[in-house]
Amino acid sequence: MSEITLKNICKQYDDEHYAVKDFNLDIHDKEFVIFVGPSGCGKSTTLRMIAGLEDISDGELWIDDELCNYLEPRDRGMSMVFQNYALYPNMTVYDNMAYALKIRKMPKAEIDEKVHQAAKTLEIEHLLKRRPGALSGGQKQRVAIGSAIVRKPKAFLMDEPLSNLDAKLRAQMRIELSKLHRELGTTIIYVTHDQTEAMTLGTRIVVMKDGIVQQVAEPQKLYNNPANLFVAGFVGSPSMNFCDCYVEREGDRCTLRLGSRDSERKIYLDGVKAGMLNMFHADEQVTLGIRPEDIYEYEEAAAGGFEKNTIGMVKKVETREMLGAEVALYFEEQGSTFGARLKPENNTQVGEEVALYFDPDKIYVFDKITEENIFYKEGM
Amino acid sequence: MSEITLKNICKQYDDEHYAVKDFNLDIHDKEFVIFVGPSGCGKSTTLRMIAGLEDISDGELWIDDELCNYLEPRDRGMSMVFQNYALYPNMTVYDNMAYALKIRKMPKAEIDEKVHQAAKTLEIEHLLKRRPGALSGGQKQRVAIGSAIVRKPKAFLMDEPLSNLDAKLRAQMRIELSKLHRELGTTIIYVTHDQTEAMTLGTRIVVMKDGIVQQVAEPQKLYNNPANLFVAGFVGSPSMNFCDCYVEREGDRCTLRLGSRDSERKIYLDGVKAGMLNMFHADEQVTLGIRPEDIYEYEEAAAGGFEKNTIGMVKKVETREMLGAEVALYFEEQGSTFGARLKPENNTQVGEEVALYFDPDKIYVFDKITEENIFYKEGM
Amino acid sequence: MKTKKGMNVTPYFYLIPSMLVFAVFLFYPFFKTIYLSLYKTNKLGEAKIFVGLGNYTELLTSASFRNSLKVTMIFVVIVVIGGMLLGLLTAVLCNKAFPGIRVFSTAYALPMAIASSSAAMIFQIMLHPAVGIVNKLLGLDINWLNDPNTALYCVAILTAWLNSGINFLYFSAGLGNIDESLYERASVDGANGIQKFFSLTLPGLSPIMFYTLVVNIIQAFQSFGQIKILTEGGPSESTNVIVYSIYRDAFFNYRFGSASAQSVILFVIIMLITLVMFRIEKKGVSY
Amino acid sequence: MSQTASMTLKRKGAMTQEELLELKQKMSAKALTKRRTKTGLRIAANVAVALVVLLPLLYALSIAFMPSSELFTTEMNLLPKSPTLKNFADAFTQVPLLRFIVNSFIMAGCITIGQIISCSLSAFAFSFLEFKGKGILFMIVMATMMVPGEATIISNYLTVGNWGMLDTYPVLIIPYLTSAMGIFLFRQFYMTFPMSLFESAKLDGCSNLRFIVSILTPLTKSAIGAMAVYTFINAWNMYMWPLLVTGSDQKRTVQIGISMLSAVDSQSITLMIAGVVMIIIPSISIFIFGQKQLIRGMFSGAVKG
Amino acid sequence: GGKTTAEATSGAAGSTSDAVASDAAMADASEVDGTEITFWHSMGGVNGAAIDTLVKKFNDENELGITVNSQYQGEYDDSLNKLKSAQIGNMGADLVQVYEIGTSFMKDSGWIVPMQTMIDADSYDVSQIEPNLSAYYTVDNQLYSMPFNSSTPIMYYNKDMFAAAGITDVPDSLEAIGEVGDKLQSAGAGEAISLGIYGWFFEQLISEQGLDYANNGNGRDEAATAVEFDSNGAAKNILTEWKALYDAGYAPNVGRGGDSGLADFSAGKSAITLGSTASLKQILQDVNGKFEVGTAYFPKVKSSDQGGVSIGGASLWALDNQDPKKLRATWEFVKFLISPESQAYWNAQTGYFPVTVAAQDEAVFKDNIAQYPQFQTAIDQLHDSKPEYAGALLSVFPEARATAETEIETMLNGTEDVDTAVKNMAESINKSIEEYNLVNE
Ligand SMILES: Nc1ncnc2c1ncn2[C@@H]1O[C@H](COP(=O)(O)OP(=O)(O)OP(=O)(O)O)[C@@H](O)[C@H]1O
Ligand SMILES: Nc1ncnc2c1ncn2[C@@H]1O[C@H](COP(=O)(O)OP(=O)(O)OP(=O)(O)O)[C@@H](O)[C@H]1O
Ligand SMILES: [Mg+2]
Ligand SMILES: [Mg+2]
Repeated sequence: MSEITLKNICKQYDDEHYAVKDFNLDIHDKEFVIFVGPSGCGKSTTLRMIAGLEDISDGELWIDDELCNYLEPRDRGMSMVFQNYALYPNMTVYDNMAYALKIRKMPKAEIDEKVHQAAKTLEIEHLLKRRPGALSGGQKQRVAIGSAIVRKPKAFLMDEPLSNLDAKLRAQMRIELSKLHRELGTTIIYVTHDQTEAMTLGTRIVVMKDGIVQQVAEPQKLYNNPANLFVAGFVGSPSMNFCDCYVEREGDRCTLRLGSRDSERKIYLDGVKAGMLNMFHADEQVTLGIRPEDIYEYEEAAAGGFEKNTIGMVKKVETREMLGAEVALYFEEQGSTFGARLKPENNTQVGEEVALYFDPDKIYVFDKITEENIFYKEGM
Repeated sequence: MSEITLKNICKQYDDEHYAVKDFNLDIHDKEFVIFVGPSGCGKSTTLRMIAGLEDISDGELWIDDELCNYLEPRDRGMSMVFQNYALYPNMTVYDNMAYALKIRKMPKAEIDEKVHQAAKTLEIEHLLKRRPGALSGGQKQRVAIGSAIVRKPKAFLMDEPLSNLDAKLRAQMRIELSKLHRELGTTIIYVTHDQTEAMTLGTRIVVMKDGIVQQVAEPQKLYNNPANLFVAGFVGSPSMNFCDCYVEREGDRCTLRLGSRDSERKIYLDGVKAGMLNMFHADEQVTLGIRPEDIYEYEEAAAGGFEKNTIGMVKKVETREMLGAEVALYFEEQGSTFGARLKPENNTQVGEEVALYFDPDKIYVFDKITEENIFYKEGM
Repeated sequence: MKTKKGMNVTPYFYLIPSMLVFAVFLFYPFFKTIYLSLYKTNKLGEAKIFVGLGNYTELLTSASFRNSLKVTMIFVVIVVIGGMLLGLLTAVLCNKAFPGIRVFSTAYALPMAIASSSAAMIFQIMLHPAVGIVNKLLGLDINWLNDPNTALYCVAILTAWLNSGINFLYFSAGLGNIDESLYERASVDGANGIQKFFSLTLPGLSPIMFYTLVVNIIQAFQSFGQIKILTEGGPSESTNVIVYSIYRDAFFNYRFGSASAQSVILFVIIMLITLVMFRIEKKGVSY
Repeated sequence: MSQTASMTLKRKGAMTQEELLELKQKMSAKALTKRRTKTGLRIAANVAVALVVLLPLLYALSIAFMPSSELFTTEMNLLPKSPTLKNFADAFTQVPLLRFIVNSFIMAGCITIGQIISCSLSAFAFSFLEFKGKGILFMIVMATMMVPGEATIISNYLTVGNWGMLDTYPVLIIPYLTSAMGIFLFRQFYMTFPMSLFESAKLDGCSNLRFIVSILTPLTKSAIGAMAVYTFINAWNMYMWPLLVTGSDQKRTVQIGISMLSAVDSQSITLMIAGVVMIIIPSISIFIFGQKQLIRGMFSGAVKG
Repeated sequence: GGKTTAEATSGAAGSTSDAVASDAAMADASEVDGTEITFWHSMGGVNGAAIDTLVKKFNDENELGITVNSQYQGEYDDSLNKLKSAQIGNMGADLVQVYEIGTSFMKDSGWIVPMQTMIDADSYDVSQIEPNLSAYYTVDNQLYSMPFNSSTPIMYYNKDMFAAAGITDVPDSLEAIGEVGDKLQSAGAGEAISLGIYGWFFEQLISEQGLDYANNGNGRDEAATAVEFDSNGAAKNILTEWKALYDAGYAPNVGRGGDSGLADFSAGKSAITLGSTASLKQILQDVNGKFEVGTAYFPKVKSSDQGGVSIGGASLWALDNQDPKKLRATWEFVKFLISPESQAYWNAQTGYFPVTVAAQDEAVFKDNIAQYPQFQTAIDQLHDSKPEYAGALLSVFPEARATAETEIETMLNGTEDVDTAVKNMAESINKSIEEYNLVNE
């Protein structure tokens, strides 16, 4: 069992600025935790503090009930996979994988066995005698992972391990990583900025921004129930569309007017959601969010039965991208680009107009000032 | 008007091996031609031959009815945007953009006007005094394009211009490139290995493999009507699934048996397609192709009305990727991984079984030996 | 400048300035040297009597020249090893940032700014048995430069010191090129400082080490000024390296033919060693 | 840390908040001491090594300020007891040292500029252009590094003598207008230069020379800086060639100036060392001035031969 | 300075005129206006400053319109090498200073005009010149070059130390030094004598025995073809005695070269050292009153030896540039340099002997002697020597000297015994002579 607990962890490189601030997280055994967030938000820093490569400015790091703030990296029992692989260029693949074990003075035979076993798992047995210079990117990646898994560490730390691979290899490695986690059953902490990786690999995702944790949740929950505008915009690709609108009350119904106060483009909300909007007084401005895949053309909206409750936004298509399995249309709304993903059968060309309907069930509303998700369900 | 014609262009770096072989292509004025193909297939080489950076070993290159094989690069009137931007780091953005004009001894005032105009188009007017080192990736990209467009060249040659950008910026630049092409109306020849770029940007796509052109077609046609197995597998992401199957005839119907000859998993084909399979004698093996998005669960298959004509392949899910707007399931078939993209509502977990139905209208059949698409419609 | 055949002559224009200088001031005199090495020469260095390979056979059979070869080899080995070790030590000391690093790195690189003759004058005083600071500091009474057992080492150490400056620069650059994340990985893997040095730092330096080695060897073979001032090849020819021997024969002993032959031999030796090293590098240093 | 207090950890019930705080403080104090000792040790080691490395120079500096009688003693004389500037003054009056310094600057400066031009041209051809015999020509260039200088100097003297150029600035400079080292260094550096910039320039209609002047040179400043410092110092330190080809004080260089301080039969060592110290100063200044270039530029690309 | 030609010629002297095969003609003094000549020298430091003063004085004061362009050309070796290279291409100087062991080389070079030619043409009075100095440069009764900076070696000793050891008789030979060695060393000397390994000392020690270095009358009757110091036992005597001093610890190896013993002496470590007369001033400056410096004659090998010292230093050679005007100008300049006035100044500045006897009457000279009474020893020693000990002429002298030094070093280090050392020395030098003669007839 290995439990990692971060308590109010802070990191300051200089006196004013926090790279990471008040980071709290309990990582359970066998978890696959993913850190995401924009560049410079402190993901790597946090990971490196756990590994012991960076000093912890404040807070406590507990590993298995032991306070580890000041432990040397080598005594923490972590294994790290670096973004650039960090393979020792002068050693063969075998020696690279065996290095950590050799240092720990493990018997030769045992090393040999472990290395070969790991190599087999990763299908790199035939490469053992090569040097890293003679490997392709994907092979290097696997060697880096191999060097980590021979060790049976308390946890794997991986910092954007797939970022250097091309799309195809990445997809393949993603699948293998997933398998690996199931087979080894070791805790993994994983940093990435790739949406797909975050959504598909982790058991929990930690979304960070400017050194502060925004939300910690399981992937699908994060997608469906983002805590705030930042998380909503960050998770999901292509990302959510946002626009301003005004709240208007009509009985127990609630109307959102897009754009100006007297706009005719309205969305009607009923029930619980409408209730939640009670906190706003009439004509208050909020931010509306809708994902590209939740925008439909009339027929589908009619099929879904919500064509009445939503606006038929008639828009001129600015760009059209045929993606094979679907078609993406982009149009302008309140000065920014709105995207919609429609069935490939849609044939609207650039310059033509199209009427679009938002699925009111899939709409998000954010407070204009706190940027919080009004519909956020705690603990979901 | 600028028409570029490549006639039997060949390139040999050494005596045995062709980097490009018998390349034939007519590029019309204002076209946006895209070269795709796996790494090392000769895309860059072809582009560089057009630019004059590489000697042409054999064949003829005509630009506007002029034989250009031996023309110096600077006399061909091409403009090239390089993968790594190739901005002169020692010059400001302004000077970078003005450089080619200065060399051509254009009057100062005229240069100034052109640069400012191009900068305006690309919205980089506020950057003109900076040096490339102080720009973000997307800004650099725009400067690189700016340096190219000031010149009003006969054609733009772009070699993977977006490959260094992150996904978000890439999507944004893609849209801008598309706009730009419409506005300038200059011929563009574009190399990429990105599916989305290829599908969305070009008026025609040239698919290459090992120096040989496989197919030249408009994007959607390429997607729907690939000439052979290679093109089918290469175009589309995630890529098409392939498996072996046996042809069986039952009257004017044609059955494809998946896997072994006595497999129970069959697909029934009618009409034209069945007729086309007449060329095979019974029990002959062919390769079947199906895109991940054309695989469905029972309900949808039933809704589409083809649940009878196709197999319910009951499969254990090996990997599951929740992508937000859809869910990808991967399973094993004949030793390779099959992928299916289903509605996000699907809740099958790894290890559970699921019954899958192929849409028989979307099935492709390839000759086992020539790898040609049996259903290929010439000239479509 | 491109012709139909794609043949291009412009590249040669860029080589003209260098090649011209080389031709006049290196190739021509060196061919003359080869020519002279086949002759006995008069006091003015003019070829007088053709002896074929006579000068060479005479040299190769002469005990004095064999001694020169031996001395040169020892000298080169000490200079190269000493200079590289000192350079490595100083580079490693200045590898991590700490207060005052600029001052120290300047200090370590300074020896390269000093002419060998100036350095030799300073060492002459320092090593003087009676008034020199070295004996005084160490409380010894050793006649460093006049004892055949120590003279060669003194001259070699001086040369190593002179070379250490540029070696420091080479190695600093090399250390800077080693990926920091390798060290991080090693510390996560559990390596201590010494293990890191031997399994990361040294191998990581190997490419630049190779380059440095080649340059150092070539330079060590050609060091001359300090020997002329400090020992004049003595005592008992114990510091009579080939270059000094060439100098003496050419400028002192009226034997230009022999000096030329020695030059050619020296050239061949350096060439061979360099070629061998490149061969080894191809096999060994794969970084 | 106040926030920590409000949080309880079920698993660590055995420890009170105070104990926890104390433990943390103790551990951070320990870590701090450890780090300080490490830095301290590093500086101490550096001071020790730097002293050894600099000893000859410092001692020379000290001697230069000694009256000669203080040098000739069997007692410890690390520092001058009665420092004097007489040695420096004498050195300046006996020999037109200033003139020599100017000459050396002219010579070393021209050589440096010349080498930068010729070497960058050659290296440009070797790394950017394709032509027949490139490999062989490069090998030949490399081989020139191995020719012993003594083997060529007399012949070169006769050559320039026949040109009637003795005792002029050009004759000091011309034979050193190029160097294999420089070509090698630049080539290594250019090999890491993005080829696409060259190609881009070509498409822009730029000629090769223009490319070198307006793009390559500004972008390889650090290599040029490194090369310049290295060449300058080497030229500054030349002795044999300037001695042979110059005669008058008007063209003599500093290294000869130093030897002029040495008199047969009545050598004043303190005087000579004072001279040595004075002529080291310019080269050291150049060196310190260009050191940053050196460390950065030299061989940042020269890893593979 | 500016003596008129008339004055100079008036002191006509009897001299031979048959020998020299030079066709060099000298222009008349009245024709040389505007002539410029180049003078190469090897005088650095204080000596160089003295030369510059003299040259400047000549340029300022001579009434013939001659300009002398004096150029320092590096040490003696460097300068001679440069001359060699220069002469191949005919780019040399008009007057050049060459060290004594280059005499033979210069004489045979074919580039020079013997001084005798000009002396004869100008009827110069050679008796003015110190005979013991001119003897060295005179072959076949012809004065080939003009002695300029000449010195002899003398013995320097630490008077305080001698007093402390209670020695009153200053030893006159290596043998005698050995006898007082113990006394000196127990009186506080680190070593009795700091004896540098210097070929010149070796040659002097042969000459002190009254024996020849080389055959054919020390190379003066005819070009030497072999050394003689091996067969006449001179070398063996020296080496035996030297080795004895070394073994007893009286004369440790202090290094090669003429000044290698001086530092120990100046530092007060050794009681005795050998050195050139020209080193006197520097020694006094280095000692700076720490103790009293005494001077004595250069030691013999055994006290019983009957010989004398020969001179060292350098002389001035006129080069044959086929230009009568330049030759005349050169000669005028030489005459100026050896004039009593110049020589007295030269002596006072540098410690080299005045070449001209009359210089000793000059006030400058007298003042100098008063200030440095030790110098009298050198004058006396020179006068006590006979011209027949003028020393050897040998074409390969530079090499021979180095060979001697190397062999002495090797012998002292104990790798070779005395006989082998002598044998090796002789063989090696003979071989060089033979080879030289072979390619240089
Ligand atoms: N060594 C350092 N010194 C000072 N500031 C640093 C240092 N390392 C990182 N930072 C700062 O700390 C913040 C967090 O950096 P960190 O590397 O953790 O970001 P990240 O989330 O990993 O970003 P990316 O996705 O770009 O890797 C950034 O603002 C960065 O500028
Ligand atoms: N200078 C060269 N010398 C020899 N072979 C070359 C050279 N440049 C390219 N090739 C070969 O020519 C073939 C085509 O190369 P090219 O660069 O055109 O590929 P590409 O399609 O652009 O690939 P990528 O997508 O990786 O850029 C490759 O097999 C490559 O190895
Ligand atoms: Mg990071
Ligand atoms: Mg390419």
